Parts: sequence; C-alpha cells; structure tokens
Amino acid sequence: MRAALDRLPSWARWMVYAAVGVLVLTVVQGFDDTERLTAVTSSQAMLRWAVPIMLAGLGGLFSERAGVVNIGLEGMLILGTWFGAWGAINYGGWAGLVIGMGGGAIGGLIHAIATVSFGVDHIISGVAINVTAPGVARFLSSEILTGYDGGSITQSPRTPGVGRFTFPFLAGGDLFGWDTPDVLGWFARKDWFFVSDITGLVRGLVAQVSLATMIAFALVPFSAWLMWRTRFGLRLRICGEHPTGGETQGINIYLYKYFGVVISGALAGLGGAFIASPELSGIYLEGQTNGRGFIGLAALIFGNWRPGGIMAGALLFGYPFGVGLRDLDGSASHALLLVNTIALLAVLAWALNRRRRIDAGLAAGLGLGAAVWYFLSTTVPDWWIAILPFVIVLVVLVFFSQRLRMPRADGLPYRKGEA
Amino acid sequence: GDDEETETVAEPEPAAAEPEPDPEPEPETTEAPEPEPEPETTEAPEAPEPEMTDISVGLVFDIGGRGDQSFNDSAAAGIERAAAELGITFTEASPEPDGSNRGELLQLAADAHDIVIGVGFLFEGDAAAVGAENPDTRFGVVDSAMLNFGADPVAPYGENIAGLVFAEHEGSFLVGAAAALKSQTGKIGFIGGVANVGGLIERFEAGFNAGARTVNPDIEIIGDYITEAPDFDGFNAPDRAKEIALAMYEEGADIVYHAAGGSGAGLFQAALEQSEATGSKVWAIGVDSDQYHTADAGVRDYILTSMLKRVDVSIFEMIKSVIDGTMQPGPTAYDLSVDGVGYSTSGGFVDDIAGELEALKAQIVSGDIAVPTEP
Amino acid sequence: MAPAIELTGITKRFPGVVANDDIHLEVAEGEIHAICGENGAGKSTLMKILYGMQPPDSGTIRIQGDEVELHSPAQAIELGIGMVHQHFMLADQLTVLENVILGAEPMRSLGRIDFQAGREHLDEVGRAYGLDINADDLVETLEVGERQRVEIIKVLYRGAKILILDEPTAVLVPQEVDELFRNIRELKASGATILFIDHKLDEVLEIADTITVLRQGRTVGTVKPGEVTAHDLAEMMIGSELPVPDAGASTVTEEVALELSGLRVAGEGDRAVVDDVTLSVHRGEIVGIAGVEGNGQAELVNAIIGIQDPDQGVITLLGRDITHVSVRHRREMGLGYVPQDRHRDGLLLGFTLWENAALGHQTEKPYSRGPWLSRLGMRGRANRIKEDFDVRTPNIEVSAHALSGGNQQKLIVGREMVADPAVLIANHPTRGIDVGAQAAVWDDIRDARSRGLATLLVSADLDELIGLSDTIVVMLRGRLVARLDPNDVTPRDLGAYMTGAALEAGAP
Amino acid sequence: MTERLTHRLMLASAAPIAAVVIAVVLSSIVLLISGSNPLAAYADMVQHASKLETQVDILNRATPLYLSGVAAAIGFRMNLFNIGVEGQYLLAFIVAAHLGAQVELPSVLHIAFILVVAMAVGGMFSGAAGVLKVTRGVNEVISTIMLNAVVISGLAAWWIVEWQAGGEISATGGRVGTEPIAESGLLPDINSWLEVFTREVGLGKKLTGMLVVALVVGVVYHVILNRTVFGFDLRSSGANPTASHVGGVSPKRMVVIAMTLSGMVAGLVGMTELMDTGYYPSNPISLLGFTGIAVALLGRNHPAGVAVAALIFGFLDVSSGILQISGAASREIVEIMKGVIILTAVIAYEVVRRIREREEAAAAAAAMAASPGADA
Ligand SMILES: Nc1ncnc2c1ncn2[C@@H]1O[C@H](COP(=O)(O)OP(=O)(O)OP(=O)(O)O)[C@@H](O)[C@H]1O
Ligand SMILES: Nc1ncnc2c1ncn2[C@@H]1O[C@H](COP(=O)(O)OP(=O)(O)OP(=O)(O)O)[C@@H](O)[C@H]1O
Ligand SMILES: [Mg+2]
Ligand SMILES: [Mg+2]
Repeated sequence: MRAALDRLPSWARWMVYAAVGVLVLTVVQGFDDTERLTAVTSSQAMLRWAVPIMLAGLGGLFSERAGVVNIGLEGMLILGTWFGAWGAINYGGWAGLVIGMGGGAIGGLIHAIATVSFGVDHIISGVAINVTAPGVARFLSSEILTGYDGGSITQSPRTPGVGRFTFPFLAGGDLFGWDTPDVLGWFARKDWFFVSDITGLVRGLVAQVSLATMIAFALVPFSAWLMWRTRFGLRLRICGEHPTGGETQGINIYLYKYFGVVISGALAGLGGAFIASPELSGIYLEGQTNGRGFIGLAALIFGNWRPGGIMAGALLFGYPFGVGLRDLDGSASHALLLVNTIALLAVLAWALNRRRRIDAGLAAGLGLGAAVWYFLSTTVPDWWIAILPFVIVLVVLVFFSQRLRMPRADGLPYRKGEA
Repeated sequence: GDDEETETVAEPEPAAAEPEPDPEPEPETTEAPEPEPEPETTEAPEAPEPEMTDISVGLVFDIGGRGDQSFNDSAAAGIERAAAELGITFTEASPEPDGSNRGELLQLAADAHDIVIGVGFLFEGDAAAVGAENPDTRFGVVDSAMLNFGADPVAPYGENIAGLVFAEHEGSFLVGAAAALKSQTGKIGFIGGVANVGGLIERFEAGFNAGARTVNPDIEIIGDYITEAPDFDGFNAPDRAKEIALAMYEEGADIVYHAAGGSGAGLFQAALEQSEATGSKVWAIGVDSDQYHTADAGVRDYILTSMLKRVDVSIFEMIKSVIDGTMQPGPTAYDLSVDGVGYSTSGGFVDDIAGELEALKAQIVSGDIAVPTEP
Repeated sequence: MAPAIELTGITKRFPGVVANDDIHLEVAEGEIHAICGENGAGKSTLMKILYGMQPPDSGTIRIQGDEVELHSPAQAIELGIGMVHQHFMLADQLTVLENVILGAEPMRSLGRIDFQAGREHLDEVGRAYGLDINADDLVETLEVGERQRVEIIKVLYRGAKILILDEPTAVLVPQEVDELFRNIRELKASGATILFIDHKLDEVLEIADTITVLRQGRTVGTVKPGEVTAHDLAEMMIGSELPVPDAGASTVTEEVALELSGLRVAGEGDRAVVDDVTLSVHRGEIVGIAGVEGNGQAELVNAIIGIQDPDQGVITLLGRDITHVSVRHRREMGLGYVPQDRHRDGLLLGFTLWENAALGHQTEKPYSRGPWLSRLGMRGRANRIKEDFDVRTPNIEVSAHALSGGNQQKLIVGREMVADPAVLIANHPTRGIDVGAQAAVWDDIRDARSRGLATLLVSADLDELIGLSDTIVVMLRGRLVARLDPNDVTPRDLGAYMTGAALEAGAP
Repeated sequence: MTERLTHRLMLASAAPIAAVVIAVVLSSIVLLISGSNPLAAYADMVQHASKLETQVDILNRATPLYLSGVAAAIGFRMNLFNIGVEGQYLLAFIVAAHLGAQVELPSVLHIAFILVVAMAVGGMFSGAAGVLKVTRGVNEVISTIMLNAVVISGLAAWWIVEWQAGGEISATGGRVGTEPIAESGLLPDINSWLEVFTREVGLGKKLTGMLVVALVVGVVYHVILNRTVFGFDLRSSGANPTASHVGGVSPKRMVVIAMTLSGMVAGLVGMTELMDTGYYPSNPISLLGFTGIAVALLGRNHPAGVAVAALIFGFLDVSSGILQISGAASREIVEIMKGVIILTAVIAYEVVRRIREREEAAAAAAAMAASPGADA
C-alpha cells in the first residue's frame, strides 16, 4: 500500500490523500447530521477564501525565493484592495484586477528599493510598508472615493466583477452553445455514500467558478513552471540561494531581486483586488484585508516555499473559514472537532511508525482533548470556529516545521561586488 | 437584569427627571485652560426661529467616520440639516483606527465649539469625563443613556450631557414583521456585526425575532454574528457577511436583515447574486439609514426596507433643544412614538403590507406590545 | 601574437587599503600563469577586476590585444574568461546541473530551459576533461573535491578560454591536487590560458609556466619556475624568509588534560559521523588531527566544546567527566577554543573589539563580577590583548569587522590565551590569514604549550600539522585510523593516510 | 577626541534628523497636492503640542507605545520577530483585569499583584511561542500571528462573556466589560509630579502613573542589556547565535528567555488603560502591539531611541485631532507621515551605518599601515 502510494506521481498521491480526507469528512458529518462538510457550496467557499491568502503566499514566494523576506504583504494587499476597487469601478472588473496588481506592485517596488538598493533590513522595510499602506489608502479615499456616489473616506461604491465559468461535461457548462451534461452533478444528486459527496465537492470546484479564481489557481502551476522550468525562475532562485554565486555567473542579481519583489507586490495586489471584487466583498472597505497578508506569509512557510504547498496551506485556511462562516447552526463546526481528532490520530500513527515519541505524545494528547470535547458537547462556541484555521495551521507546524527548508540566503543582505 | 434598563430607555423621563440639581461643579473657573469664555447667553438664545445663530457644533464620528452609508452618515445628515435649518456651523472628526483618542477629540471639540456630539456609545466614558471638565459646553452621545449607573441613585453624568438613545428593538420589530409577512419560504435571517458588545446588536436581533414571530409564530429565523467582541472586524467584513448571507439564502431564507455596519454591503451583494443565480428573488433589509438610497444603485432593488434609526433626527433635535434652552440631561429616547426609529418604504416594496405594519406600530406605541431587548 | 591578457596600471583602493597599486601583468596565450603573494596581497582583487566583478579605480585591461572595460562578470564571460573563486560559489539546494548552466542556460521556447541539452553538454565537458560528476545530484550532497570539480565544469561549460583559478588547492589533499593539476595540464593542452593563484610554493613551481609575485598590492616581479627556488619566491612574497612552523623541544608531560573515550556522534539518519574515537591529550602536548574535510573533525570538535551531544562515550577534562556539561561550564573549567570560521563562530562583527574580547569568557573575571559586566575589566583586557598579541587597530572601540582577517584571528587567539586555558582546541587556527599573523599564532600556541597547555590542533595545512604537533592522528570516515610521529612523516604520506590510500596499500 | 565625539554625534543624529526632514517635505508635497496649506497645518500641530494638557495626552499615548516598543525591541535584539505583542497584551489585560477584581489587597500590593499577573500572562504566552520555536522549529512570526488570532477572536471573546457577569451589561449606559477593579488596585495619576515643574494640569487630564512604570522598564531594559552578563549573552546571541553558542550561550535558552521577557513587557501595555478605567472593556484600545513594532524599529531598539519614537508617534496621533478640528489638513497626513518617517529613517540609518563602517575600516587600515611593516 505504502509502496504503491510512493510509486504515484506526487499530484496523484495528493489526490489520494484528498480523497481519503473527503471520505473522513463524509463519514464524520453523518454523526452530526450535517451536510455542510461536503456541500458543493463549502468547496466554493473554500476556494473564495483561499484565493487572497494563496495570492499573498505566492507573492511571498516570489520575494523570498529572490532572497527578500516580505512581511509587507499585508500592506501590499491593502494597496491592492484600494487600487483594485478604484480600477474596477472606473474601468471594469478585469481592469480592477490589473490595476490592483499595479497598486500592489508599487508597494513591492518600494520594498525592493529599500531592501535591495539601500540594504535596509527586510523586516523593517516590510513593517514600514504595513504602516504606510493604510494611511495611503485612506488618504486616497479621502481625495478620490469621497467624490464618488456611494463612496466615502472608508469605502468605495460597489465594484463590478469578472465573469464566471462552468466546466463543460464536468459540471454541465456550455460548450459552443451546447448545454453539456452535468456529470458530476448527476452523481452528486444520487445520494450515494461518499461518491456523491466527493463528486459534490469536486463539482463545487468546477461549477460557476469566477474567472479570477481560475486565474489565481492557474498561477500555482504557472509559478511552479516559471520557478523550476524557466531561465527566469532559475535566476530568481539563485538570488535566494546564493546571490554572489549568481553574480559570478554574470547574473544581475539586483535586477532579479527587483523582479521578484515587484512580482510579489503585484500578486499580493491581485489578492487585494480579489478581496474587493464581488467574489468576496464587492466593495473597497477600510480594514477589510483582516490580516490576510500575514496569513499568506503563514501559508508560504507552511507550504515550504513551494507553490503547491502554498496552495495547500491556503486551502487549509480557506476551508474552515468558509465552512465556519456558512455553518449557521454550528453542526459542521462540531463535526470538525471529530475531523481534527481523526487527523491527529493519523499523525499519531505516523509518529509511532517513525518512532517519534514526542510527536506521538503530543498527537495523542491533542487528539484526546479534541475527542473529549467532541463527545462531551453538542455544539461548539462561535469563537472556536473563528480561530480554528489558525489552530490547525499552528498544530500542523508543530508537527512538521522541522522538515521545512527556506531559501538559504532568504533575508540576508546582499551587495554587489562583495563576494 | 436588563428589564429596568429597558424601561429607562423607553420612557424619556424617569431616572433622569428626578435627580436633584446637586453636584454641578460650579463654574469655579480655574485658570488658563478655557480658551474662550463661553457666554451663557449664546447657549440659550431667545430666538428659536431658524435664524443664523452663531452656535457651533463639533461632531465626532466613531472610527470609520462619515461615509459608512448607514449609522455615521445618518449622523452627518442630521448635522447638515441643523446647519441648513438652524444656521449652526460645525466641524467633524474621527478617532485613530485603534480608538485611542476619543477623549482628546471631545476635548478639542469642546475647546472650539458650543455643542459636542459623539456618534456612538464608545464615547460614553470619555464624554462623561470631558463633560465634567467643560460645564459650559453641551454634550450629546448617540446610543448611550449617559446615566451613571455606578452612582446611587442612578443619575445623569452631568447637567450638560445628553444621551440620545434609540429603541432599535422596536424598529427591528417592524422590519421583522415585514420580513415575516413578505417571506415566501417561511424562513428569514439575521446577521449581526459583532456579538457581545454590551448586548447592543442583540437588541436588533431580539426585536427582529419578536416582530417576525408576532405575525407568524411558525417562522424560522436563522441568526448569526460575524465576530465577537473584542474582534470588531465584524463591522468591517462585507466578505464574511456575504458568505453568511449566501448560506442563509441557500438554507431557504429569502429575507435577511443585517445589523452589521459596513459589512452590510456584503449582504446586499449576496442578495443580488443569489437572486441572479437562482432566478428567484431574495431580499435584504438595511439598517440605520434608508439603505435603499445610501447603498449602491445596483443592489437597491433587493433592499426590501431598512430599519431606520433616526440618528439624524436625534442630532437635529438635540441641537435644537440646546438652542431652545430645553436640553434634557441624561437619556432622551427616540422610539417609535416619536418616530426615532421606524422602517423605510423606499422602493415601494412594503407598500402592500403598510397597513399591518402601521397597526403593529400603533400597538407598540400604545404599549399593547412590549418588545423584548434580549433575544 | 598579442598576449591573452594584458593589465596595465591597475589600481584599486578600498577604504583605507590600496588593494592593487599600479599593477602590470602580461599573460601569454596558452600558458599557466601563477600569481603568488601572501594573504591580502591583492591577488583576489586583481582577479575580480579582470573578471568584471569590481571596477578598477584606474588602469586598462586588454584581452587578446583589445582594450576592454568590464562592468560585470557577464562581459568577462562573453570574452571567454572564466573564474573559479577562492570560496565555493555553489547553491547547496540546487542541482549540479542548475548550478552549472546558470547564466548560460540552453533555451527552448517560452523562456524554458532545455535541461536535456544542458545535461548532455555538461557530460560532454566532464568527459572531455575527465571531470566526473552526476548532473542531477544536489550540491549539498557533494564532497569538497566534487564541489571543486563542479566549479571548474561551470567555467568550462561556458567554453572559457581564459581560466582564473583562485586558490583552488586550499581545500584539497595532495592526491586531489595531483588530480587537479592533471586537469589543468589537459586544459592547457587544449589551448586554454590559465591564471592560477596559490601560495603553496612547491605547487606553484610544479605547475606554472610563469610566476608573478604580488606584495602589498604591487607587482614584485615575474619569473620562470626554472630560474627560482621556493626560497627565492618566498623572499619575493614577504620580503624575508618564509616562517616555518616548528614545535621545538618536546614539553609533553604525563598528566592527561583531555581524554576522549569511545566517543560516538550521530549524524543524519543515525549514521556515526564520529565513530568510537579514543584519544588523550597531555599537558604540554599538541595533538594534531589530520583529515580530509568532512570526515568528522568538525563534529568531534563540536562534541568536545559542547555544542553537539555525543551519543556514546565520555569526554574528560582535567579528570572530570564533562560529557554532558554545558559549553559555558566547560569554558569556565579551562577549555579554550579557536574556531575555524572566525566570522561564523568566533566574532560578533558589529560589536566593538572589547566586547569581542570578552566573548566566551563573559562570566569570568575581570570581564564581569557576579551578574554585572565590568566595562573597565573588558576594556582593560582588550587593550592587553591588543598589545600582547599585536592586534593592529586604531583603538578597541572599533567594531570587529573593521579589522583584517589576520588581526581578527589574533584577537581571537589572544582572547583564548589570556584566559589561560588548560586545554585549547585550535580548529584551523591559521586558515586564511597572512604569513605574519600565521607566525604569530604559531608562536602563541608554542608559548602556551611550554607553559603546559594541552592543545588539540585540527588543520588542513599539513605543514602546520607536521611542524607543530607532538603527535598526529588521522581521521577518516569518523574514525581515527592512524597515529603518526610528525618527525618521520611527509605531507605526501599524510595525504595518503587521509584519503585512505595508505591503508588500502597496507602501509604502516 | 572631542572632534571625534562631535563627529560621532553628528553621524548618530544625522539619520533621525534626515528622516524627519524628508518626512516633512514629502508630507508637505502631499498636503499641497490635496489643497491644504502645510505651514498652517504644522503651525496648528506645534501650537497644539505646546500646551501642557496636550503634552499630557502625548505622554499618555506614548506610554503604552513605549512599552509595546520595548517588548518588540527585546525580541529584535535576539533576532526574534515577536509579532504577537498584540495578542499578548490583550490577553494579559483581560486576565489581569479579571483577577485584579477578585482580590482585595492594600493598594501597593494590589497594584503590584495586577502588574505581576499581567507580566506573567504575557510572558507565558509569548514564552510558549519561544518554546515552540526551539523545540518544534515553529517560526515565531507564524506562531505569534496564529496566537494573536487565538487570543483576539478566541480567548478574549470567550472570557469577556464569562467574566463580564460581574459588571453591569447594558448598551445604553451600564458598563460593558469585566468587573471593575477596586480603587486600591488603580495606579494614581502623577499630575502632581508634573505640576511641580509646571502649572496645574487642566481639563481633567490625568498623566498616567504607568509612565513611571514605563520609565522603570526602560531603565531596567538598558541596564540589563548593557550592564549585565545576561544582557551581553542576549545581545551576542542575537547578533551571532553560533559564535555566541561557541562562547557558552545556549541559543535555545536565549530564545525562550527573550520571548518571555518580551511578552512580560507586552503584558504591561494594556495596563495604561486598565489602571485608568479599572476594567477590560469590549473594545480595548487595540493595535498597540503592531504600532509598537514600528516604534521599536524607528527607535532602533535602543531604550532612549524607542522613547523618542514613542513620543513622535504620540505627537502625531495627538495632532490628528487638532488637524481635524482646525480643518487645516486631513488627518490621513498623520498616517502618511508615520510611514514616511519609518521608511526614510531606516534608509537613512542604513546609509549612516555604511558610512560609519567605512570610516572604521579606513581607521583600522591606517593603524595597520602606521605600525611597522606587515611582516612579523
Ligand atoms: N570588498 C572589499 N572591501 C574592502 N576591502 C577589501 C575588499 N576586498 C578586499 N579588500 C582588502 O583588499 C586587500 C586585498 O585583498 P585580496 O582579497 O585581494 O587579497 P588576496 O591576495 O586575495 O588574499 P588571500 O590570500 O587572503 O585571498 C585586503 O587588505 C582586503 O582586506
Ligand atoms: N541614538 C541611538 N539610536 C540608535 N541606536 C543607538 C543609539 N544609541 C546607541 N545605539 C545603538 O544601540 C546599542 C546599545 O547602545 P548603548 O548606548 O546602550 O551602548 P553604549 O553606548 O555602549 O552605552 P552607554 O551609552 O551607556 O555607554 C549600540 O549598538 C548602539 O550602536
Ligand atoms: Mg457562525
Ligand atoms: Mg584571495
């Protein structure tokens, strides 16, 4: 079994893991008499909530792979929300995304100037950007948005979005005017144990998907391709691994660092524009990023500085966020406790298998706690759901941090000609 | 034990009326800190006519300030009306994002103005303190009774400090009734911004639920809050409001009411998207202002009605009472009986049930229906 | 025919130093041209200028007769110049292939790299020059010699006709040096011009066609190897005779100061990186540890000073078991340490000299009294170290990175010596410092030895090992495989032991 | 020597002065663009700040910022990024408010009890992040971000409901928050100290007694850091953990200790409010933790520097009020100025640092050249 798994390519292995996860969700939700855990809408919500986090994380990826720590993602996200909304209102949804990217890129450029050209400590510069961005956004609002009908110093009028797309065959989308059959939908409606659940979840990922979401997810393989298959990517990575080495091979390190950090800002800006788009908010509102830049940073580290990992991290945040919000009666939240227990049991098995005693003890303790809570309660308080995504990521990091490897020269100062 | 308080709020007089005119710190003029001596005469001009007075008002919004399309904007409307009709002048301010300088702003406003109004109950403590220091300035605080519950007996914080309180539960009762009357599915929803802020938002929920159940005891009501204090993101999270609203609509609710400040935009967006996606129309109910007019034109048609909380009226009246020399210290209640709260009819979506709503309103005003303040 | 390289009047100043002072250099096409000079003579700087990494303040560069202005390595590479740097310029987490093709990536459409073409070309180059390496290995898994090969392949991959090798032998054992020299001769045979930097004079004399000597940034002269002896070269380099390490009469006592028994340190995957090491160092004795880098010396030293936990065995210091005692406690008990990488392990670069002088001894008098630091004591000691150990600095208030490497090293040695330790672990104590400083460090160690200091000396400099040690042990794959008498062993023999060749051959 | 001293002083002050000048210039440009008169705005700000009562406001504002800045600075000194000051102070605030209301003690003890509880809670919570870092390798940036959320949306939300039972709950007048602490537990204001030097403070402004605590914290921070072996360990471990480890300082231990100390100081941040109001409200003054990071950076983690930075921030925050009331400029300019000051300050610091480094290197090299020959 293990060997068979190991033989699979990594994407297929992850599919298997995901399927097992869905199986667990399916079984567990039965106990709490809820269908939210595997509802179509849950997977859609997960996507929506994952996108800005993922984009911020990918932004962090480009920056940190180029050796520049980017704690300023939050500020760039904020710039993205403002510029995204402004662009969308004036020039339409697509322009909003592009202009939002531009806004974030400006933040990235400032970060690059400070860190790359002036050698300022990366954290310091990032914090400065986080402090400055809200002020700039507010100032721009007071100068510009207040002039709009429905706009104010803290918010914009409603923003238009971009279109949605339903995949043909999979979810019954149009193909050149032909209404294709909705295959996944057919299964999902059958009420077959597990099959309907997993098809339902998957259908949520392919039906009525915002084009912006699709672009965001397309950026994951694209980033991986760019990073590991192209010249640009190789040169970018050397900046994060061994910049002087790159310098000696004729690479203009400053240039690539600038690229990396500006792209980083642009991606965070795109994330911001997404938040302000109708997919999430549909307006610009001060404070609406709610710290997602920092969460993106967490996803980056969680994802071991790899696009796929970042996506996994973002989804891991997005799922409980989305499900928690939609969980009006609290049943799903309660069921998630049992999911947590089972996940911790899996960690326990892994730890025992690897003879990692401390991990096993921790997993057993946490799992037991979750189980006791689950069985002694019928609902969980709202605040628990609010913090669940953070707790999950923290716990995952507690078990797996040691296996993370950040780019070697990440955060270190680099100056040309000092090799 | 909130019942007594509820009464306090509902009736404009009780605790406020009896307190003896005692502990007023006589203007025992200290030294420097008062910039301009404020002649008593300015405050009680004999001419109540809308002539140009030289009264000036400092309006201090809460974080976010003007432009939230509901609460703060309503306050702004009130002050503008006062400027137009009473001829007062005014300036506006709003505190730092972390809420650190409310007291300073009140003091600054008091330095420069005859009347200072804090928009939001968060000004309560600071207004009490600053009010005591500036006995010649009149203070008004929206959403607070400005009664010192720590004192025995309970008394206003000062002769110069008024509280403008609203019977949100009564207004919410009416929109709850409207929702129940208009609902096709027998399921409606409520979204609160931040839970546990001293039960403030819960009052909206309580009234809404009661109103809905009064007209339809079988109605199913789904309620949810976006965040809990001290996480105030709930007033600033249209994305989360939208997610919750979508879930409610998908559960079968066809009308959702929000008391979530800026997050309401997400509800409207959800109503629009859900209606467009399913082809059957779902509704949202706005809050504080007539959101049919303040919200974006694109979502207007989904706003069934709004629970009106006439902050504008209260502010206007408060300023006027100062000019008239009739200002009441302590709470002045703006309830249904004085049209301090109500519902909007813009769009004409509730015209068909106007009769029932008016009847309910009459019953509340007459006391036949007692609206609870806790869900 | 125009010379391959012609440098005229090259001057380069750094704040406070003239690294290159009106240097003239001519390198003929197809020759191996060695450049010698002591540390800090300006060799690397000159090469970096030639490679476009640093612009000269004045002077001209001609390549194949054409005057060029180099602003970046990219231009130099374009002109067929390749450089192997003094320090490895490899990204550990990238593969050999990625490291090699970087900057000269074979391309496909859409900006993609043609990895297959790169791999083929790499193998081709490797075969042509006998440099065997697996293109898809991660660099971090490679050993030192292999890394060196990757560096050379990097240069050859781009078809460089002029190769600059900056101290390529520093980290190699003699056998690997032979291998390298064979490669270099092959390169020469294929028409390449080679600039070769080294200050091991026998090596220079062996390989070079022409030798240029630099001293304090100036060209002292250009000679042919046949016309000079190592002795002559040394004089040219430093203006006087080359110091040699010499232990003098033995001062070894019976008293054991440091004892290791059955020491085992586990590395990744539970593999023993230090395997059953038993060794004792007596008062007044210097025990040298020879070994190719990466054979467990670093871990052994770490275990002794206490920053890595051994999983078996006992360490005894002055008769007390210190196997699980904290670093601080060991130091207080009289364990001194001169680390191999002074920037990483020895100094706080941004701190003042007097703070650095206290590092590692901050709990001891006169640096502190109880929990309180004594700035007076710290400054006093620092001044004493400055005087006694000849640390050249304007004052002790400057920060450590203002000092040259040699002076930094003298500061560290001084710091450890004034604490009057019973046992000193000297880990490559003279690596990368100039001859003057080197001689001073040797003197210091010898003096302390005569006062009864027990020293464990780990060094890659075989002359140093042979010259200073009372006993030499050879470490190979974590084990002590030989114990030799320095009086009757040559560097070449030692190299044979270090690589294991001698053991296979069944030698003593 | 004096010449060198003045030179050093000039270098040291060049950066902050340059930063402020550039910030003023940039802000003026922004103001001009937005149609305001910068001179009028600055005049308002300065005139306002010259009043004693405003100065009290500035100090009251600067006090928690200073504590927060020092908390962040302790982390930075160890190369640790304690982004969790926000969560730590709120947690300490609510727990100290609750426990402080449960006990009856003589005033001095009562106050001490509350402060100690706050420091203990902050320290433990932050120390936990340190323990996770050294035992599990969890990056402290991430763990503290996560823990912030856990505190703000979780623990505080839970406990405020549990613990407000003792206090009155009402939207229209009663207190919202934890049960109030008895008078004996509140730190008196120190107006009288101020009034010794000035005149009577008017307008009911109260200079917070926490200012004294903050000063003590600053002095202790300075003394520990610069005058004790422990401080040397901390600084060296932050500057170069491996060299420091070789020198006998366990980096893991230092991480846990530094995080704990940072959290202990963070625990005091909320005390400015608690000692004034006596309870934890549902809307405590927030964001002080994040602002503290900026304050620490602007003040270069130096006890006095952080104080100056806190005062600058306090001044700017307080100015935002007068600008609005006088209408001289939009208050957003204050936020922009903060950001610009930080950005320009860090760049200027970096430039100055390089100049200083170069000068030192030159001096050291000159010393080399001056001494007789390089050859021994
Ligand atoms: N980037 C730099 N900044 C300042 N000074 C430098 C720099 N690079 C080199 N130097 C100084 O220039 C002088 C010459 O250094 P260089 O590295 O060229 O010597 P080298 O002959 O290569 O010595 P080694 O044998 O140690 O490699 C030294 O004093 C060195 O400290
Ligand atoms: N005004 C300042 N701004 C920024 N950083 C400073 C400032 N003053 C000192 N520093 C830095 O902070 C660190 C500690 O400085 P501190 O002044 O405590 O040390 P010191 O000067 O040795 O002490 P003392 O002034 O008591 O003699 C030093 O590294 C110093 O470079
Ligand atoms: Mg919920
Ligand atoms: Mg060199």
